[in-house]
Amino acid sequence: MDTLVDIVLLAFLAVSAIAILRLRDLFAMAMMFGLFSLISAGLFTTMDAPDVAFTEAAVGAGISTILILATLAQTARREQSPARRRVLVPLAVVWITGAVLIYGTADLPGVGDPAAPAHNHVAPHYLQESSREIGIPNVVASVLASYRGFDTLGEVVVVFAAVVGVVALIGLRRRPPGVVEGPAALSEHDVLKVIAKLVVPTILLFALYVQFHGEYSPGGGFQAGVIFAAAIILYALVFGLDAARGVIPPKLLNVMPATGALIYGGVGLVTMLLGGNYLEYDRLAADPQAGQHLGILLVEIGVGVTVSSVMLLIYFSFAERGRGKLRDDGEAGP
Amino acid sequence: MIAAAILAILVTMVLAVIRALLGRTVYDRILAVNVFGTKTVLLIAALAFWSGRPDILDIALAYALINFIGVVAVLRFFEYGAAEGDEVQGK
Amino acid sequence: MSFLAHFNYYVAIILAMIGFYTMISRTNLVKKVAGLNIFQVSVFILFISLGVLDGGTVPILTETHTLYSNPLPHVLILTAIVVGVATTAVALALAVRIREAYGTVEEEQIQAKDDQP
Amino acid sequence: MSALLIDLLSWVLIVVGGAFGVIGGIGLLRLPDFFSRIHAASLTESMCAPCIIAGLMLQSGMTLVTVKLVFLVIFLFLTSPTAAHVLAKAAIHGGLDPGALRDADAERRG
Repeated sequence: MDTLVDIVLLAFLAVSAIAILRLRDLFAMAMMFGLFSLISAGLFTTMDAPDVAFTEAAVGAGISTILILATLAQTARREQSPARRRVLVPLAVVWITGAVLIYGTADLPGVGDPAAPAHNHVAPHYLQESSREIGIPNVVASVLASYRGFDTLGEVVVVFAAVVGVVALIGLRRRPPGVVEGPAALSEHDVLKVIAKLVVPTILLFALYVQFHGEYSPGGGFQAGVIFAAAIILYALVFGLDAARGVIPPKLLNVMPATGALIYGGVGLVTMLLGGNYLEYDRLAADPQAGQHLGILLVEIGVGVTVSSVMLLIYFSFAERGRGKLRDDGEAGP
Repeated sequence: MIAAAILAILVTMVLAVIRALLGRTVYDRILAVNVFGTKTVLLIAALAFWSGRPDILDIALAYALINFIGVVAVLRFFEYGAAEGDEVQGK
Repeated sequence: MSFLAHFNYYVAIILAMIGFYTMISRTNLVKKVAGLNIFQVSVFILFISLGVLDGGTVPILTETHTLYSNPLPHVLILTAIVVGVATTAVALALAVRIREAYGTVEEEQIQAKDDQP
Repeated sequence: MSALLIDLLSWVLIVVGGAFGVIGGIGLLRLPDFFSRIHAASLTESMCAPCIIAGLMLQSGMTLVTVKLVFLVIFLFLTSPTAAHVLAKAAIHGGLDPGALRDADAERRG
């Protein structure tokens, strides 16, 4: 049954990827893109990777699709046919590259082969020693936050750098006073408003559960941060940008990405001051396992703060820019 | 027996994907993607029981949330009467 | 048997090539970003496939299971997804700026405007 | 005895839910215009999901899993009809005519 689900989902993926390639209506393409992400997240679930599926569902199907839609609202809704069609050269390049890669798979071990090199180096150590050294059941969380903690710090800094890039490019412009918000498309959907009021707090609560239960079930700072941001984005979609920006004071939101990264890095410095190595959580408490718990908790909070505020800042930048469009030329944009 | 449920869900997903590809109007596509999303939620719930690891039910919950937000986002940015070309009139 | 054992790799490569083709043959910048994302997902699938273990289960330790899939690719891909969306956001922000500066996001028209003295 | 009964009931619910799902899918694919499709999709949808999830609940008994399933079904029950409602409203605003099919039918019959 697992194989069947696997094959059907992979076939769906290929079909929707071809649809993304062929659709000229970019709104339809964005929808197929959301579908593509949903399917791939389902695939990760069948391949025993719930943490990855969680992240892909929240990030790929949620945030990426919303960002593509927001961009389309500010650029063009249809793809134009180019004057001369480039087909032959790209096709040749793609077929040759694909053939070489397929040839390369001949040497790869089969999927699920226990003798594969990937299963015989560090992975057994993580799986066997994690419960003794770290003391939490979710091995993905223990590898993420403890064994490879320094690597994850790097990822958090990359996410921080990305938001600096986005804000530098399309920044948070101050709106001139007296400009009112453009017509909100969803303002007359009363049913949606009521349901959104019920749903948004539930999502926020769920985000907290994901954040703090990540040691025992799929979840953690990355997923929780994205879900938290998604709840506020839903609020912004239904009640307008100004209402959503009132939820978190802009000054606080602007310092949150850096704060999260600093919490993460600060934990490392504290462990050094306590006489250990960088991010060696054992030193944080008398009992090494308690120290690991505390360290992972703090680090995941740092990740959650950074990721949620970064996603929100990116969305607000796009939406604010789109509103500027509406005022300038009244043409595109919500 | 859960296998039967998984099969039924997969069949429904195939039908929804075909509708999403055929489209006609943008709204048909949104509808098909929405149906596909709820079916994925059910598929994950069923798979959780099939594999005996109910931990992964959390993912089904996250899915349901994101699916809803996705539909609202599409409508928000699509606005009213904004379709160009043949997409809306096609019947 | 060998075909089924390698099936995931083949689909990952097909997806990568569809994404690659979208990037080099289409001129619309937003579509190129979508192609880049397809390519990215194909790499994710390849990595997660490498972590699957026959008879293994979700890498959350319990008393009833002894075989677990490899957690390392999960960690790498989990962070890669979040970094991926951050870079996608930068690319889309660039597209928005290009549209403001050139009035279009089609590569050919941008080139044509650049070529004008 | 009661264990067998609960098992039986759960299977019946799951099969009925699956059947509703497939019927909704066929309707989504085969019906002639958007408003009849949304009817098929959302009506059967709100039968399919609760049936299957109720079946799974009976399988899991009184555990944390059931609590999660309850949340799931409440959430789906709130959002799924809302999405359908918003979609239909947006389609009407977007210029789709709910009566188009009936008018065409009347015209054909003369």
